[in-house]
Amino acid sequence: MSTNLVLIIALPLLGAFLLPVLMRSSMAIALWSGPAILIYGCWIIADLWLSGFAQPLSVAIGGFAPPLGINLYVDSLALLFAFAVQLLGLVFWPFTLDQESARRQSLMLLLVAASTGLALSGDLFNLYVFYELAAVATFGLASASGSGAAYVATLRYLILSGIGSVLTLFGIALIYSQTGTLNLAHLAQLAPEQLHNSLGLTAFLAILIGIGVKAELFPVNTWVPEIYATASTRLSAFLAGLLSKLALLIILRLLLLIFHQPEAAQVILILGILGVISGELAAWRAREMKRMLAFSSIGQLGMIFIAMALPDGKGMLAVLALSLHHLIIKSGLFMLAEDWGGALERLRGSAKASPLGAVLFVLFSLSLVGMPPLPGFWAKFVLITELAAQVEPLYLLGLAVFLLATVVEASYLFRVAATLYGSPAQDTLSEEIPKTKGLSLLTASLFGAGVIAVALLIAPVGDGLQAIAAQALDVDLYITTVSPAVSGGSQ
Amino acid sequence: MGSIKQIPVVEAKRTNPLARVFDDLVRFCRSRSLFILHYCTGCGAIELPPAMTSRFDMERLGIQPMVSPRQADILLITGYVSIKTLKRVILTYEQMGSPKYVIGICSCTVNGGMYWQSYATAKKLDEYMPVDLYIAGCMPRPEAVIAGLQQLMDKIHSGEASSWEDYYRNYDYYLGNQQKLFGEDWQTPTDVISEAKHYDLLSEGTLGDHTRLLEQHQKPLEALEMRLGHEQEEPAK
Amino acid sequence: MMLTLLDELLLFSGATLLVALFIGRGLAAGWMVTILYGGQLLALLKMAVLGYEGGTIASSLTLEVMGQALSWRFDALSWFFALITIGSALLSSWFSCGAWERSYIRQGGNIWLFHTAMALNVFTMLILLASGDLLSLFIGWELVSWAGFLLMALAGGVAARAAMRYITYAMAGGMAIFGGLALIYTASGSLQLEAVTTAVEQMSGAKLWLLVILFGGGFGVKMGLMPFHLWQAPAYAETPGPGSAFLGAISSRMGLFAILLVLVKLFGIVKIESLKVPFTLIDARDLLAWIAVFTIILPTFTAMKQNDARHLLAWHGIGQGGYMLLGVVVADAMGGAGGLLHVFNHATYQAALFMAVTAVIYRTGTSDLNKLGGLVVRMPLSFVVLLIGIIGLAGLPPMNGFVSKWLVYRSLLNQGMPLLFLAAVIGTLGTILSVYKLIHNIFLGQLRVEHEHVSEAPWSMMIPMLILSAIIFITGLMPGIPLEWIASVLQTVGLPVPDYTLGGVESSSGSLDMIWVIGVLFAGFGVGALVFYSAGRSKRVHQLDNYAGGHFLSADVRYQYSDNFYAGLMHLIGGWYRGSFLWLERGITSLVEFLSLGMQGLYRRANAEFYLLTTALFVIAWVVI
Amino acid sequence: MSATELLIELILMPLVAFVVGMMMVLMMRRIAAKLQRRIGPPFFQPLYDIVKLHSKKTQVSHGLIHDIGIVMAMGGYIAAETLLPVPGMNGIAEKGGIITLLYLMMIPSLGLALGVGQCANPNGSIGIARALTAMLAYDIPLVIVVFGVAYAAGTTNLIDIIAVQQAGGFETWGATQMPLLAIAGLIAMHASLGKQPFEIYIAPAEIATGPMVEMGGKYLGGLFVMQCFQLYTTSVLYVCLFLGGGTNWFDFLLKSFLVLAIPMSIAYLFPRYRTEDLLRLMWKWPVMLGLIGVAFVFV
Repeated sequence: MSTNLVLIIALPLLGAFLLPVLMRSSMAIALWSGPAILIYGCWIIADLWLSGFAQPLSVAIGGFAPPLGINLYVDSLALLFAFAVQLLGLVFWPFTLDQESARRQSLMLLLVAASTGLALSGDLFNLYVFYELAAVATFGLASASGSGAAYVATLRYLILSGIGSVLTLFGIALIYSQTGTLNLAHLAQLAPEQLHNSLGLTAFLAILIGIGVKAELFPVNTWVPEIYATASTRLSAFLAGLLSKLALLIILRLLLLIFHQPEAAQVILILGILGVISGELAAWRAREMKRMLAFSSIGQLGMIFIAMALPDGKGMLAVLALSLHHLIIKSGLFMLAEDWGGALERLRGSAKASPLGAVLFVLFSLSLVGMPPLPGFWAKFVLITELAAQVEPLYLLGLAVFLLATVVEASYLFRVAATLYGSPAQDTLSEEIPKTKGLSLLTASLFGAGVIAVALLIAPVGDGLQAIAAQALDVDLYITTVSPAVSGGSQ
Repeated sequence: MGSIKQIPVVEAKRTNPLARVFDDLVRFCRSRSLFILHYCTGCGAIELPPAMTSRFDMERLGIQPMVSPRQADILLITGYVSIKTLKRVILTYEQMGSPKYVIGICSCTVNGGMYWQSYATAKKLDEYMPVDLYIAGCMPRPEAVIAGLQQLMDKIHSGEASSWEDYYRNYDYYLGNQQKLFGEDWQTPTDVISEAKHYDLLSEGTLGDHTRLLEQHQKPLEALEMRLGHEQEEPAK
Repeated sequence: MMLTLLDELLLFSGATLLVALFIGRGLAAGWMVTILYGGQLLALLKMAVLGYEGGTIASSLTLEVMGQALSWRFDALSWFFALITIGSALLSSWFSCGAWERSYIRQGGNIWLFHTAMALNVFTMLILLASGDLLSLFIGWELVSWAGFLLMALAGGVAARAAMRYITYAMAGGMAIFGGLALIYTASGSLQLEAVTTAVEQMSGAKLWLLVILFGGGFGVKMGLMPFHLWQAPAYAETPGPGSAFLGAISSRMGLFAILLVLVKLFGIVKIESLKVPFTLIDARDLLAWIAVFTIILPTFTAMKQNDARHLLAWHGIGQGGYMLLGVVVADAMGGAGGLLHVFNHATYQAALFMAVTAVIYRTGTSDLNKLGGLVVRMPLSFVVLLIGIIGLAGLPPMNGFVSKWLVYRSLLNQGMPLLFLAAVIGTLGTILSVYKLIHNIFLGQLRVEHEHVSEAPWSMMIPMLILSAIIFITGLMPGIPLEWIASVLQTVGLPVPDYTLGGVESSSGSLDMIWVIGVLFAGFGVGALVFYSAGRSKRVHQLDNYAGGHFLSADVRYQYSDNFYAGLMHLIGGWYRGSFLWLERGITSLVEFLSLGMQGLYRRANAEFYLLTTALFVIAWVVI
Repeated sequence: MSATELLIELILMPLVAFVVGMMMVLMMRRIAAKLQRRIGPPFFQPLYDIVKLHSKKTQVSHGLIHDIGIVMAMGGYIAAETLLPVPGMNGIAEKGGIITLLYLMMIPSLGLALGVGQCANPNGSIGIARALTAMLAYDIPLVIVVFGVAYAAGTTNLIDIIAVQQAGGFETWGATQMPLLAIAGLIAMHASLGKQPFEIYIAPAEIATGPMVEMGGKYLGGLFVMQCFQLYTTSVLYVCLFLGGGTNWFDFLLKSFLVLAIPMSIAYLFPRYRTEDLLRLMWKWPVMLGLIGVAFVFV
């Protein structure tokens, strides 16, 4: 089983490097190998899940036991995200095949591999490596659309995340210099003595900001609108939907295992609040679908950060719920945006041309603004109950901002909805009205079906999430799982 | 040429003594409560303020001024009537509620007076509407006006002041004179003929060539009766 | 499992929605939906015991999500509101069947969407009314908001803009409630009503204040209370005819229902009265009362300036809401009864009025008060309906509006609140003025040439209107009928109950017996008629045979007074209309515009890495220091 | 009391009101005449006018609503009289109370408004618009006064209000207890009579007697009857609120006529206020007095 788990990282990696070679020999193999790999990955995880997966397990790579060796840590949370990676990789797979789409495909596989790694890796340095891999893949994909604007955006992104990586590395270095280990479990043990000080905090903040670049953390998220607006929607969906969540996952793990200090939480809270304000407000005036979605996802991520900032893991459930919800909704919305890109005014009256698309848009928007009984409502409900429970005024401020942001969100989302259902302007001819069609519409409706399913099965889903959250919160479990030898304190 | 003399005064054909008493009471009240609409043309109007105010005080006779023809009993023409004015006078007269009385003050209403040569003045008022009473003079003093009014009151009480019926009975004659003055297409908003039918005052003099001429061009002015039809040609867009 | 009566009702309502959804395209659909509403009414009447004895009927559907228990049940309060909801839905949908439907389709309207939206509204409202805890209340609340949005927006164009405005307000309100919910949850650890009541018992003043503001504001938005009233008039007025009748009758009363449930039942007027406004003599209750009073006066006088019949009525709808809140917050026996009775009465006459105006639009194609006139000779029945409606709206005897307003006045008198009393009466006077303008400009005065051939509205529209008029008069004659339901509602929400009779209210300090009052009134009319008709027979004349100072009238020149109807009044108070709230709204909007511009500018900067470094340095500095 | 007695009262009260009302009209015209150094109309002049108008041959009607309006105008007041207690007769006063009475007194004007509306004469419409505005003006002080009196008496039942005042003779009269309210009430009552200087909605020379412009014959007669009732109701209401009602018919009628004489003797000395000036006047002084009076009631 452990080998299988390694496979879900290794296979896409392998595929990524072999694909260009393969396609020289045979198109067909090249065409199908990628999806095959991903399906296999999904199957492995599903199989693992279904075969009574209760206790988290740690997989040592290369036979060295942690903390010396590197390991994968697999708990239900990690598994969930790994599965999401494989699945979305499949869903957003660039299905055509020619010279440059082959490059896209291999980059996609690379991205999947790296993301899975991010989800599973139990080791700070590995995390960093996978993170870099993912970044590289992303650059490639982002610039793949080939337009000038895309290159400019990518360049910005490149510089930004480059500096981000440097910061991250700096933070990791600090930690290493302090503790001499990079294994998370080990760090979790050492943290209380060695890292709960200003130096540790510096390290964490450096990492936070570095990784925050991918997690769309304010203010290092300035690349987001440009990239999402210019890159292919499928990539944007993947980035907004998944990669940001994985970065979140890392930060979350660090916060839970190592740096559960009030200051850290406070910084995250402040940045989160700023993220919400800036994102939602900016989206309010967005005149273009993709840009609007980009801004709103900044806002959503900000909300998740607020949730994350809740002291000693109270917000875990909220983070989980919000992330998954945003993952589904945003991917769906981006799928719609694939055909509805460009100025919003162009969309006037396109509900007639593509009723299903319009209905899906309304559905996603309703869930996004948290209309009961759609899942978005429950996610937000969990968050605000937790926020209101805090005495710290900053949290109540967070609550207020969150509520106001929701109002703004509703107003701009439904302005678009009204545009969709409005009567088309006289000057635009009917054929000019863009229609949602083909694969993207199918994908979007898949997500829509998912939303409705969750809404119907909300009770079991909620319980499941609670279980996952509980497991992820359990630090001792993590430690004991990774290094059974070491019990509790330091060596 | 219908002057007041030739019209037989119609007696209320009632035998019930109580009804007689009642009719008498009604006539009395009519005579003791007269609302004047003074159509102040010409110079005679100047004599009315003293007649109304503290010097002579019409109100002690139950006479008071009114503003709209619907409320009034007496139409007081206080001077010369130009043709333009006459149209309004006739309109006003027809809008008044019968029993109604017309009093012409000053010699201008009798025979044009000093406007005898004027091409634009109607000389004889009683060619166009039945006049109950002329108060001649240029101008008659308030005493004369009061005296005239008292005379009218007596006529009303005795029931002779019924010249308003003459307008319906000989409408053709009056209309003829009016048409001579105002032209063929002359028409007032009031449908006198149907009113004559309403008061069963329709007589041989009511209809004639002139009324026929009128009916040729008369725009239909029958009242808008309430309608409960539920079928409309087609609802509004 | 065993279905309770409530389940039956909800299932019936859901079925109605499905029918509208799936076979709502045919012309017969309207009738089918109407019949189903009738079925809902029957299902509701099977629960009549609630209205007469009180008690609760629970739904067998309960839910447990993330540790939150959700339950639904009906009590006297819900039953009373549900009765109004389904009743108005039934009559509005009946009104919409047949002739109106056809003309609506001919004008390119989407009748399927209309029926669906109506059914959805009713369904969601029932869910809201059935809410058994605060969470289900909030869920129902949001559902109702969005359903309302659908009904308001479906006409497109102006209506859609109005609906957008509405949804922004509604979201703001919803979020306020959401926040309040969270606060309560932290205080009580649960959203079950009992737990909340106990939690509110030992709650500090400041926190309670916050809650009252959040909930009051949130629910107030739907009621159109000051200063959240701007959205309502255009939104209701632009909805297609029967829809506006339905919305005007009940939709915004959901706010009152929620206020009754949360502020009155859970918090308790006494608790609210204990909240003092700092540095003043008034407390939270007075504050609510004054908000209610301003909600009465300002919209009423705004209505007076409207030149479109539907807008005029919609503005009055806002104003009348004030009386209900006023009665409820005065909260003595008569006040509570008056407020609740006014909910019922308002529903009846507002629906009737909107229907009558819609009938006029159906025949003449306009509701512009300056383009109508003299229609009484062509649409006499509609005139009668409108007349009965406006007498009710103005709160004059013999219609039902008088009784509820009388009760409110009496409560203010008993409580010794002269200024509130005065303000309430000013509202009524203003209403009288503007409703006379309404009926005069539509039905009285000179009939236009182009309306010579107009005829009375078809029976399919006429019958519901007549039924409503009958209800208005009968409940005015015998207010005891609704008062019996209201008595049990008052018990449910814990307010004192007046001792009512069939004809009105008994009280040591002056009672009311409408049966006598109306009796002598009509006897008086009888005598008057005797005096009048004993005199000579009338002669009908044409409208052009009319006094014009000796001028000859003709049909091509309008001889009618309709524009700037209360010129003299406007000379004085015209300058007092400042549109301050509009200004406020615009101010907020442009503020958001401005901020969002700034934020976009932030993201449009090219030197992103600069931010990154500065943040990094800043936080590190923050740590080290 | 037995049903027959009640029935007799219900018939008698409007009848008395009508007769007394006609005398009041006469008094009004006599006062006017005296002020203008005239003799004035004979004693039965009001009767003459009414009989004459009802016996006119032509009864010009503009439609059914025109007729019904007049019926409502008369009937509303006839009904109102039965809620207005007079010495020895209470009618159904305890079943309505003062608020109901005030609202019943709006029915005639509403009926008149409808009737005038169908006359399709803008003069009439303008008159009604002005009349309603005037109502908005004088009802505000009026309700303040009514509130004060009712609150002081602790009831809206006119019978009790009168009983409270008669309890201690002159000292317990409303006028002595609440002089400010009494003054405010007097001004409001004057305005509600629609006599100079508050008769902008009649304005004969300007809008041809406004509401009455198309009224002739029995229509005008109905309005004359209504005027008798109006004068009676207004003055008797004032007597009930402030002058302790009537212990016997003599002082009852004396009070009512005296009360009415005050505004009448003021009226004919003044020209007319424009609408906005009427509003300004009514909303300033009587309201101020009334509020102060109510404040006194509270302390």
